[in-house]
Amino acid sequence: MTELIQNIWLIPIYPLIAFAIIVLGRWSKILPQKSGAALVVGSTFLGLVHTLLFLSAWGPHYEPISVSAPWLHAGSLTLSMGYYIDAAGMLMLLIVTSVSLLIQIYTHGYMYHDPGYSRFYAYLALFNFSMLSLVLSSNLFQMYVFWEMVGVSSYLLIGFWFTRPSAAAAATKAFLMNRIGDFGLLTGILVLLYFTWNWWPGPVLSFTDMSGAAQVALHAAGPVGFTIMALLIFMGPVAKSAQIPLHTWLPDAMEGPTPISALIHAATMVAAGVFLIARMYPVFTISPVAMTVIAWVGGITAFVAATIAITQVDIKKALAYSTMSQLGYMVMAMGIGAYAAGLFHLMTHAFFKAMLFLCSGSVIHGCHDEQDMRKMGGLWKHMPITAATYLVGTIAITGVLPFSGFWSKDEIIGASISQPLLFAIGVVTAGLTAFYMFRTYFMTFHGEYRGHSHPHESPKVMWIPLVALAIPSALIGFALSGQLGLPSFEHFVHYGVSLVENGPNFAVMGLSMSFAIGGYVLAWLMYGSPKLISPERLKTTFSPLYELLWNKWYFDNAYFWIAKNVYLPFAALSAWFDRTIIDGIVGLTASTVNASGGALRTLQNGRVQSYLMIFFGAILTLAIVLMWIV
Amino acid sequence: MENLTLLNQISFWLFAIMMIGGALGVVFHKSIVYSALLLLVTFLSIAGLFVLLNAPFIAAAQILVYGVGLTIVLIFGIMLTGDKPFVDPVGQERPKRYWLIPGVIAFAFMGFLLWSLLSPNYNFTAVNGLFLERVQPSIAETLPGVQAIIADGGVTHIGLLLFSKYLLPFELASVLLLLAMIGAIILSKRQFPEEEAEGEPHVSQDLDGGAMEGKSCCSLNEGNGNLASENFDSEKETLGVH
Amino acid sequence: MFDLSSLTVMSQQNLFYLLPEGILTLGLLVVLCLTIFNPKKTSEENYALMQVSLITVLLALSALAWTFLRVPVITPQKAAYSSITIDMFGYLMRMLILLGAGVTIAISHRFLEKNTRIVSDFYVLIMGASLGGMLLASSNDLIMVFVALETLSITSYILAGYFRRTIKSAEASLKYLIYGGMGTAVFLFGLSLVYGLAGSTNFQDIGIALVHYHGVVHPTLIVIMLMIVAALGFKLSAAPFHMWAPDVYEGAPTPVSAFLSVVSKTAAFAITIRMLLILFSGFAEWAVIWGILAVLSMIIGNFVALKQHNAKRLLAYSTVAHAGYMLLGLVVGTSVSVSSLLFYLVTYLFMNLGAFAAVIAFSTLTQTDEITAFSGLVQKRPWLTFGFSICLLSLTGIPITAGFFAKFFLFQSVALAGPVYIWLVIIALLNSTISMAYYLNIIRLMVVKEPSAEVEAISDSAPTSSALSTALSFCVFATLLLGIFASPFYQFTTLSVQQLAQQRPMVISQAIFQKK
Amino acid sequence: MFNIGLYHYIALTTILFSIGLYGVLSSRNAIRLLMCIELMLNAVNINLVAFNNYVNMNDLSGQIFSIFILTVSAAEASVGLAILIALYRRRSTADMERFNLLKW
Repeated sequence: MTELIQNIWLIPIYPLIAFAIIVLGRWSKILPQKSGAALVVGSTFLGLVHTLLFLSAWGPHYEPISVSAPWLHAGSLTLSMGYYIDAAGMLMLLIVTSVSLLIQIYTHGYMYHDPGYSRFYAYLALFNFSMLSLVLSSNLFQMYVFWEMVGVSSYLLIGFWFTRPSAAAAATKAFLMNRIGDFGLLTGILVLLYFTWNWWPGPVLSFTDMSGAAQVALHAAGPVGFTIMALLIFMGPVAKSAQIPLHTWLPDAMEGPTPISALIHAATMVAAGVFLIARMYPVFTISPVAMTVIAWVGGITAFVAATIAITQVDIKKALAYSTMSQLGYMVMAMGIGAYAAGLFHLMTHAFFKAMLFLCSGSVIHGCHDEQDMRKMGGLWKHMPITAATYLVGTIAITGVLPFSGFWSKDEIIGASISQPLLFAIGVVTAGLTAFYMFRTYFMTFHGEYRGHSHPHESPKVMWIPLVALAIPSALIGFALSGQLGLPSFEHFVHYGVSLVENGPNFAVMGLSMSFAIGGYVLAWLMYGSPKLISPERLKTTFSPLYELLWNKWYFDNAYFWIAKNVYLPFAALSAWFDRTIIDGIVGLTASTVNASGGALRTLQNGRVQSYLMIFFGAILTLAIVLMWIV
Repeated sequence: MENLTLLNQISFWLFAIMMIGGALGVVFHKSIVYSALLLLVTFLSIAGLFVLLNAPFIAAAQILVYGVGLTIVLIFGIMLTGDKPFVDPVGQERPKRYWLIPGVIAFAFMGFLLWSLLSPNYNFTAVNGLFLERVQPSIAETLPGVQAIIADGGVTHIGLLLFSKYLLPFELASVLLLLAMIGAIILSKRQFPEEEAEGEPHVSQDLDGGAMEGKSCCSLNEGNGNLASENFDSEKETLGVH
Repeated sequence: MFDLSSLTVMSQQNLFYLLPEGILTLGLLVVLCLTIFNPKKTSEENYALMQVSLITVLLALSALAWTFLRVPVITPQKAAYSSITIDMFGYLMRMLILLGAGVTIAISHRFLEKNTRIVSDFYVLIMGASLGGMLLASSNDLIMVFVALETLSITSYILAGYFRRTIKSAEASLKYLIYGGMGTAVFLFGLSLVYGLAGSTNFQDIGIALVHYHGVVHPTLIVIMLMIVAALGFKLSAAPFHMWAPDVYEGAPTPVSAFLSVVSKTAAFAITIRMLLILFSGFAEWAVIWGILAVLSMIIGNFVALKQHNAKRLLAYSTVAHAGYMLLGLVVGTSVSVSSLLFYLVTYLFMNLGAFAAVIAFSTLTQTDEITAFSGLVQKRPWLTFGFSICLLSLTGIPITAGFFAKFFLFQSVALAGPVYIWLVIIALLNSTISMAYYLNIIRLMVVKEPSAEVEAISDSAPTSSALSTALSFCVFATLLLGIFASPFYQFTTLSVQQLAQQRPMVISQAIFQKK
Repeated sequence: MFNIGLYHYIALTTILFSIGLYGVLSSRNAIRLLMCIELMLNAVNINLVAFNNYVNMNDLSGQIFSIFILTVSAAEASVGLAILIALYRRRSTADMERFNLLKW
């Protein structure tokens, strides 16, 4: 058993080996065309088994394990590499291996006819390697390295479908947005290093010594400097977890194949931001300003993303904004000190959001690459399994009683009760969540089919993962809520003494659930109920066709009235703000850089004598500068 | 002795004026051939200054290398590229900035150098140099360099140094000259035997034939500039890409 | 007092250490003779001459390793009447120059054959330029500096104009010569003033003589500094003395651009560091000048590179930007930062040569080097795309490639030197974020776009030069390896800098190294 | 004024250097430009010999430096002319204004 514990570093190595085999095998044309799935799924399965065996051998107190070996010596700086695993890491490990196992199985069906099948699996393996390495990293520097590698592999996966020009643009946008975050993160790391330069008793930047380092840095930098440093570090998660204002890449990233959306942009990579906050919690917790900023960034993201999701007609975009909103919840939980609740929601969200995305993939696949919900509808008849699992996911995310979202999300809302404004945001957002999720559900699966192709249920290889994911989506929240006599989630995952009251608070939960039910009812009225008026009656009473149409329009008018006066202005405002201001600022920066590049370029006019004039002009200018200074 | 000093001073000013005048002529004379001849004047005046500076060997080398070798090479170059286009076209003035900005820069640079090098508070003798003017002639004559100059104009001394202390730069300079020679041959030879098969690549105006006479090239720059720009456009199409 | 009898016989002048240079000279002459006495110049002969040149460079490299292992340099040694210094810094730089020359020879063969009939003289010139660069990197005397610098420069002018039949190449060459000639003139004026101040051409004598000026604001010294900075900045292609670089890189044959961007720059950095740390170690004004140059280079290099559509020109601006990053190490001037700078140079050699090798491979296939032509290359040449992408990612500074570690070491060493320098690091980080836009754009085009017409035209049977692909693989491999196993190289650079510090005049007592 | 010393020579070389500089920056003819570079190098030569004479007569290293400059600048000038001739073959002009194909 000790071998299992000592060799946990093998978990990321399995996918790396799979990656190498696929690349070399396909290159030398030894490997058959469709063998990628077996290799990658096998490697992930090995990883999952290893993780579970490790878990069983780890107990009983689940002490964090940290192993480091020196890696790079640069002057007086020694960087080390190793692994660090604690409950949060274990959680991520379980999520990544299990969710990606199912998604990789699903991918076999989804991508079967794609010419880039093997390439896709190779990228998936590379991503898995990077992600698992990130999770197991023993120090901040190592984590940063894999953080970037995750970015690169996600870049490759988003831009996978090069036939769509928008995919390439989305990939570049995602990468650049993430780089802005990484710029902050790296600067933050350098600043942290600067303040704790000679302090580290163990390996530099290791997570085990982070709390001590935070104290030292606070002492050396003073509260203001320390807060700036913490916020710089927070820039990394802001970009990676698609928080405002660096979030615009996530909806665009939906251009990638749907399994990627499920794996990277719902379950794993975007959660890495939350995971980094968890890992750097010792730094954040001793800076109240930073904590407040984190909480508010999360809260605002949750609310704004939810309002935008209302207006979306592309099923994947709606889910993307939903993901943003849920990530906002997690970040908010981190900010208000509900460490365990945030990670709990991370886990439940990983399951149900991955499943929702896979369902949407199944729908898109079944409707022949149609993503517009206005051209769907009534799919319940054609793809019952997908519809049923989607319903499970929808209920789970909206937080209806026994389903998992109820326990995790409402725990966050409950924990935020000490900050009324955030609490209000949380509750309202819960209502919005229910509304937009059921809206997508009704638009997609209820009513009449509005498209032109012949929808069909997906093959077995695709729906089995859906069912497999539906089970934890439904039950895992309840199972770990502490209500069943089982040990609760907080029992395993906690950060020191909990800063806020954790655990279910039924009064709060009732409130938020009533909001959720309100949202559900509204959605039903708007999208579910036209189904009450059956198409047959429309046909038989053809003379009052206009009237019936009028009636139909009546519902729509009602919807429009409510929507116009209640939701849409705000949603539209959010969307406008999103597209104009945020993208505008980003775009303006880019165009400024571009324009100055163009202006500087005109200096290069091709006359060597002009160059020489600049040469001597520069000497003279430097002379003046030097005389001035000296 | 007094007369000798006076003679030195007169020669210095004579050479200095000749040098500056020649240099100005090189820059400002309309004809490039006159420029080359004035360059020769400058070189010879500099050789004179070298003699005044106790460097007869350098003076001789200056006359041989610059005064004879380089000037002839330059005149060859002038002949190979034709004479006429190098008289700036009459009536077609360049924009003012083409001489104004260089003038400003050159003047500013000169001012900067003069100010910083001749500032009275500092001088080159402050550290450890031996400023001969302040050294007694009797002491000066004990210096090895002075003795070498007195003995044979420094030839032996320079030779010994070149083959001992500066042996490596000397050898490297020989490699440099070899490489420069190879390069000059490669660059300026019209056609190598192995290139005969492919022939000259087509360029809009292949002027190799007319280059020596300096005829056909004149049309490009004489008269108005429009013709030149038209030719320029046609050349653009045949640019090699690599 | 100079005494002629004190000059000992040649055998005592440590000429043993110059074995690599000797081999290089000999090989150069052999290739030249073979070229002259073998007028047929068939393709096979050209290939054989390329092999001879490559073997010469490899022999020189092994001679370098052998001399290094045979007589370990514990303290810096003087050789050839102290014209040159033998120390670990010199060994490192000479190794880099030889590696760069070898890779250049390997990547140029097919490209030359496609574009010109005169192939073998190219190798002679490359070897000559490397010879100059190697002696420049270890020179210890102003005259040696000058002659070695000119050997490097004049051969570079010739190389830039090597395709004399194409207008662009000839024009690039002329521009380079004029700009370089001015650079030389300015440099020499500065050196003559140094000679005037110190009365000697030897580095140690000059260092001791200049000690008297420490802390003095001397206008002559400012002139000297500016002139030397301008000339070296020209060689380093640091803004605002970089203006020649884009034109020359675009016009010159691509292997020459690769050579200039790597070997010439390495040699220039070598002499810059050497002069700075030995001659001018006591003058704080340098930091200001280098700081201005570094910031300008980063900004100009990156901003203008965004607007380029020619791959060679883009790489030219990218070298300007990288010169800016590297100069940060000189701004701080601590031993850690200088050794980080050296490590950056090592990395830069491989990644930049790899990128140029990929461009050469591409333009040999398609006869173009416009960036848009790279679209969809992955479908025709996946391995070329992979190698190019790795080099570009490394130039960007994405982890696990060597470029990231080089940047990280350099930036952290600068940031740790003091709060003032953190601003420089932030500028540098912002710039490397900007640089991502144009580097990734190429990767995006190659990987995710439809193939361009040029790429479509590549036939599957188009031959790939084995020398080129080996060189490219070597560069890519080194780029990946240096990232993961950086430590030994870093220790070597640290030792190099320590030995440099031993050579400075003792009076200063290592003040600059205690700045941290 | 009549006592010729080091500073006379420095002033002289500075002026010569600047004249060369002006010529390089302004001349339209490439050959004239090469001549002006030679002027600048000659200024350096005078500098070195003057420094050798006035500052350090322990040996003649300044003079040797100027010999090297002499040699190398001759090589540089010949290479420059060769390049110019190669360019002239293609462009049939030596006008610096026309050598601006490579830009931006």
